[in-house]
Amino acid sequence: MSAPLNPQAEAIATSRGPGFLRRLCRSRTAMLALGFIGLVILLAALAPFVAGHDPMVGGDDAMLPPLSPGHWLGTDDLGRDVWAQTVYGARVSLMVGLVTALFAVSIGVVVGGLAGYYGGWVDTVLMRVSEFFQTLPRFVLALIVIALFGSGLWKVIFVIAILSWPQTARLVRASVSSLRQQPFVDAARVGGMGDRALLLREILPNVAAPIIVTGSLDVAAAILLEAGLGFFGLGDPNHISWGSMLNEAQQYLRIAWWMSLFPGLAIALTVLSFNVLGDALNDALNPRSRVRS
Amino acid sequence: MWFVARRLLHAVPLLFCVVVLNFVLIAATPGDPVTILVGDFPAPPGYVEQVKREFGLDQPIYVQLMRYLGHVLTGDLGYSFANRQPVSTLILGRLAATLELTLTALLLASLLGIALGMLAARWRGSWLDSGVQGIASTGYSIPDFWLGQLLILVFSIWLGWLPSQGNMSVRGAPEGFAGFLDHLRYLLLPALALSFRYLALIARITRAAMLEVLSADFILAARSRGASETSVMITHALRNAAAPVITVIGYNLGFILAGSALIETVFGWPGIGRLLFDSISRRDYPVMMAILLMVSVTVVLANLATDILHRAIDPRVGDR
Amino acid sequence: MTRIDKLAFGRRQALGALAFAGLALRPGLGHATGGSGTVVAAIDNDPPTLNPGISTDYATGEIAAKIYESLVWLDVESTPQPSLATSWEAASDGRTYSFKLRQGVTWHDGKPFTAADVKFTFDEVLGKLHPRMAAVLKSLGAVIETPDDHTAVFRLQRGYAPFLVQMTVFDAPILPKHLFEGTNIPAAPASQAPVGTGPFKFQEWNRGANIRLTRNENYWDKPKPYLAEVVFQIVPQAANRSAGLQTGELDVVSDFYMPKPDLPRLMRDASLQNRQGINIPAIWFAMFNTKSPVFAQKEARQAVAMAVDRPRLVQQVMRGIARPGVGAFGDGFKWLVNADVSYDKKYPLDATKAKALLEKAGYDGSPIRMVFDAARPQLRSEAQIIRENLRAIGMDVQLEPLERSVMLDRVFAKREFDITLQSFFSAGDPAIGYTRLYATTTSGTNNNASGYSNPKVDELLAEAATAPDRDRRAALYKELQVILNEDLPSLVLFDEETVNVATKRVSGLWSSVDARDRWAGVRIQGN
Amino acid sequence: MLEVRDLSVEIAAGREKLRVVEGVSFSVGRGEAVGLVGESGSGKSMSAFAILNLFPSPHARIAGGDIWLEGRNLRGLSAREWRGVRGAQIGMVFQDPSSYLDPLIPVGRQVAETLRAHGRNEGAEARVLELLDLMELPSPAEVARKYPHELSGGMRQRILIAAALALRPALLIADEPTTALDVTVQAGILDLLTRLRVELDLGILLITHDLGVVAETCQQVHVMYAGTIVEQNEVGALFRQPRHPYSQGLLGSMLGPDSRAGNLFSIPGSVPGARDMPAGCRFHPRCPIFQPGLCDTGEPALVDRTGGGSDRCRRSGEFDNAWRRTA
Repeated sequence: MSAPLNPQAEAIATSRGPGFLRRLCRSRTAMLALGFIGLVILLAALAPFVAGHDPMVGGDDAMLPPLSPGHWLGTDDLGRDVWAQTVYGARVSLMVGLVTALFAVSIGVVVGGLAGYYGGWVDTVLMRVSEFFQTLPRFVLALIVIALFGSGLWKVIFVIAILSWPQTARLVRASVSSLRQQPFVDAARVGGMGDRALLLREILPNVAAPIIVTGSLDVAAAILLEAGLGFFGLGDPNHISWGSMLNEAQQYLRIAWWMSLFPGLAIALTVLSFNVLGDALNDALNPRSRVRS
Repeated sequence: MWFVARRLLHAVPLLFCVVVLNFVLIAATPGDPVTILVGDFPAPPGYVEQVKREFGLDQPIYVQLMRYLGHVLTGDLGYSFANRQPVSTLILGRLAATLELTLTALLLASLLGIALGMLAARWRGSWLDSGVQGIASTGYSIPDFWLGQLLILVFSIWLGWLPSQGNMSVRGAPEGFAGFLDHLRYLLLPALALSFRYLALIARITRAAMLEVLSADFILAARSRGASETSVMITHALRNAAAPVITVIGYNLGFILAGSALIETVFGWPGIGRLLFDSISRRDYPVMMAILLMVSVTVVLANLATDILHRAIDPRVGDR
Repeated sequence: MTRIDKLAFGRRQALGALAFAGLALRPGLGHATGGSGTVVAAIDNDPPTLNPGISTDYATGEIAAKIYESLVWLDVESTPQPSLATSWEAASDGRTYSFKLRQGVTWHDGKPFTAADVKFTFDEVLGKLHPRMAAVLKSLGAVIETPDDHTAVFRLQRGYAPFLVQMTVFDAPILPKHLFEGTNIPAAPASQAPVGTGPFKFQEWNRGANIRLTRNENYWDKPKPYLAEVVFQIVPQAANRSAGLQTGELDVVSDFYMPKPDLPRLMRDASLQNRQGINIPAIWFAMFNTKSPVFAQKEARQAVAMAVDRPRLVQQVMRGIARPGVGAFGDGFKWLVNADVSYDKKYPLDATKAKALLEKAGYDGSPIRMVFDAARPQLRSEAQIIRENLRAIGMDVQLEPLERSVMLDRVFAKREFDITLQSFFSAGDPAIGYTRLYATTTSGTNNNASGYSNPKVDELLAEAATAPDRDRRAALYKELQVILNEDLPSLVLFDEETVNVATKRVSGLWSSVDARDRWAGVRIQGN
Repeated sequence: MLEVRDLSVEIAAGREKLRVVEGVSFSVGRGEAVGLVGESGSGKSMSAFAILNLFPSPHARIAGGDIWLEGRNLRGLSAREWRGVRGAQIGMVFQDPSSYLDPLIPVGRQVAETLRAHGRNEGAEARVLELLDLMELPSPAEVARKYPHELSGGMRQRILIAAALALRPALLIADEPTTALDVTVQAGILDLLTRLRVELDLGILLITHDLGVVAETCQQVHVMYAGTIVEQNEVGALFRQPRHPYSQGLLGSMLGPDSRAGNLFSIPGSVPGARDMPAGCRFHPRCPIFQPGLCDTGEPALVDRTGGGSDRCRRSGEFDNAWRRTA
């Protein structure tokens, strides 16, 4: 009945091996979420084959309700197929979500790793910087930057990534600085391993668990943020995105609710899936503790 | 007291950076604010220069920054040329509406969130728990502006129960309690839409914190002394779970304020959030800067207040 | 209410809301006598100012038109009618206008209205600060003489056909000299809390919520005005402005604030009335950058004309409330339309021909930048349809919605665009609003940014603006269309058509061509 | 006074039910200290928790047996009656005093909690000071106002003991009371427990993995392995001659005063989980004198041996030290 001396060490120890996958697969919601994400990715990848219509080409059949012949989710104000737009919109949302999370996690790992490993003034400076970024209201700032500098897919990704890394950085820093004191790290150092090798080979693999979890949550947050920008009419006009679909649907709420319903559902379900997956990953990687935001 | 002073001191450079960043960001953008003043037809040449002089836009950028910093320190947030009003007046005029909306949403989110989280933790694994967890995941995933649209669609358009725009009856609300009720009708939908995300977050954190506390060793110890379940809940569990919950509430205060930009726009709520959106499209620099500053300051102050509160609850904080 | 009062109110409200008691703290309603009822009209936002002499903002005009007056007003035929001027004479050369001013008119603060106010307004405000009039008055070299307190004489250095048409409250409101003289006019208190001669007095401005006007008890045209109060309610979401009309929360919504998608439904609603089609002409057009590699060739522009489905634009962008473009000046001014060279004849929809023209122009498939103001959702729809149409003939169109001031900079200052989507308001005469679309220009915003410069066109435009005789003007404009419909520096997509909607309880609306004007005679039943 | 008979504890894991304690019997008399010894996972703590019918996990429950306390069988009590027993008749002290004290509440109030929980509100404060004094804490009034993090580990453990003994229970269960403490502090706590046992005529059930602690403190000792008691004896006798190879191994791994780092011994392998319990003697996979056919069929019973004590080994008494034979 003895408690482990270091719960984190134990949690990390358990994160390896087949137990993790087994635990993940046991969660029915996680499997559902994973399934949905898979479906969205598949639809996005196969968009030209499954859309049935060119999402940018409309015609005179404007605002047909769902279940109309040839347009089972209806058409929008310009006669474009809502299903085709939703499927193509998935491409933008996924891209923004995944690329942003990748950026954010990369910056976060580097900053958090350096801060946590070296400590001292490096830590102080880097953490002050990340604290500063956390103080900034993300959505407001993204809104202003995009409004001022003009929209574009890469600008959106860049802005969201720049505003998303601090959380990962702080998490990585916490893990790294506690790991730094672990015996196995000491052992490696005594064994003559350099700082870089130590960070890359011994420490980082051990903070992989929290990184994967925040990464998944970052994807969800980025998709949501992009949708907010799109809703404000600040999405990339040359790509169809769920957020900008909602923006266009706004003025037709009364007469064509389906223009709002389907992209909104797509956002909600996709974000939900990534969040659920993140939670499940967390539970599976780290059964003893829960991530606090 | 020392703790508060130290935290305050810590916040100063943060705020300074926020001010500078805001200024640099906005100053570095393309486009000329003066053009927005010009209407549909060509402006007379002298007019543009006059406006520039009037607002100091003809000065070099660092002079503008110094001037701005000086003004901020003296509480002067500048003059909005799109609205032709001092920014502080403009913001003050909108503050009440925003505070009302955000505080209601926060209150709603906190009360419901904590209640739901506690219930879920108490009956862990029950259908109630699953329900709360469902709400928590959903609430955290639904775009709040879309939720606002759905609420309008259902409660305003289809059912016709509640108004969808503004914060009071157009033709003058009734006096007294009836006026309060009238006002409530306008407040309900936007407050709900704004609070849902935070309700979800708070419910989730409360549940997790309660579960963690309930499985803590000192709870077992209290039970071993014969303490009743109610007493265990009240003296130990609630108090210990409060810290993370308060942290989440406090740290999200500023973000609720920011989130109200979308909700205020969807519901036509005459607050700061909508003012922000209007100033973005009008490129009203001083107002944008002031609002960004205000939200950032709120975040910093909310964090500060949270830390202080945290310390009041937990004697360990600040001793390290 | 002075600004100090409002500040105090704001604070009180802020504190009140904290305690949830602020809900009961509401501004008292104006209790005016002699009129009855309140009409609530929608606007979309706080206006930048309530001084119509320095802004052409739509909301400023909407509100100021009830507070201020001008020398004349325009009836639905756009014919000038007496307002602050009881009569006027124009010299035969079109260069001298003499106005007899109405006597016994007072400002809302009780001071008498005199010719000095007129002279001050034109010399110090409109001539210097008005976005449209400053340039006009300067180019006309207008000098105003006031032989007595009730006469104002305008001497122009050259003729200007639309002079009288521009003497409305939107372009030439008469402001009180005693409140503005010697002040920094944009920042003057009277720019926030206006004092006019009109039927309604400014009462209060609740920022972000509403602006209230009350009846002017001393209005010169007794027993008007009939209403006790006019409220301008700020309703930012377009969809909710139409909802407000149906629930009865709003009484009047001007076309400018009307969401087009809702119009067909509102026009069927038995509790509502509307006025469609009578408006000051305005055109929406696509301007080509004739200095860009692609559109330097006339054929490329003509190809676009043949590819763009104008009727579909009307249907889907304007929900059918517009008329497809027919030529360089639209068809808003019926007298000048040249049917022989209309777009319908010259550019029927034909993708094959368009592709051939494009090939002839040597288009190499390079991307086309289409620039427009991001804040206007209709332009976004318009751009999407045009992109679709042009993609069908092989053009690669990239949309660039830009924040307004950036757009103005990109289009009019830097000319970094291939196509830009714009709309111009005629302000009552093609010479006021449309000349700038084709005349050679070197600088300034909202004019001919296409780079198209044709001395013949410049000459014809100048003559059309000054010729006093309408038949002569019509001939000139028809000749212009022959050239411009062929050269196509801009492609007119459609002519705006307005629909103003109000509840049936309101009567006496819309006696002027501009729906915002002439509210003295408005009545409301049942409140 | 305390008589535990045939106690079993189950943990529900999904649809499975795992027996973590199986047929454990022992007794504790007034003024007597009884040790329950074993490696972690042997079920000793679970047995202790079962006496209070209070488990750290909601999935654990008593599956069988009786718990007699001063003539009353505690099994079958209602939840309310159980609460009346806890703290009042049985006090409990835990392993890591820092985690078993509420960090947000001054320690004095936590001691008083025992009194308040049983309705003794009057004079609670004075009683708390008295208790703290009894625990040999300096300036009790000051200590009572402090928060747990302001006290040392030893002081915290004294607070826990004070809280457990506030109502003068007849029995104190101490679950690894010194494991988390420094060696020097350990001795103080053990001395205190011994003193309290004598002064208050207190029965103590001491759960530990450390035979040294038992040797110092207890009269009787029960060695537990994989949920069962494998050997029971008086402390002196057991230390002199352990019969079960497991006891012998435990004793061998004890860090005696003469041991050097070089001859540190530990039993290879680990305690089997309840899920994969070996057939026959539960210890046989780790046993140095495992005899196929004898040890891996049928579970051996706890057999009383001549000369006192009992054990569960079929080859009991064959070797003085089964481990030395192989080593």
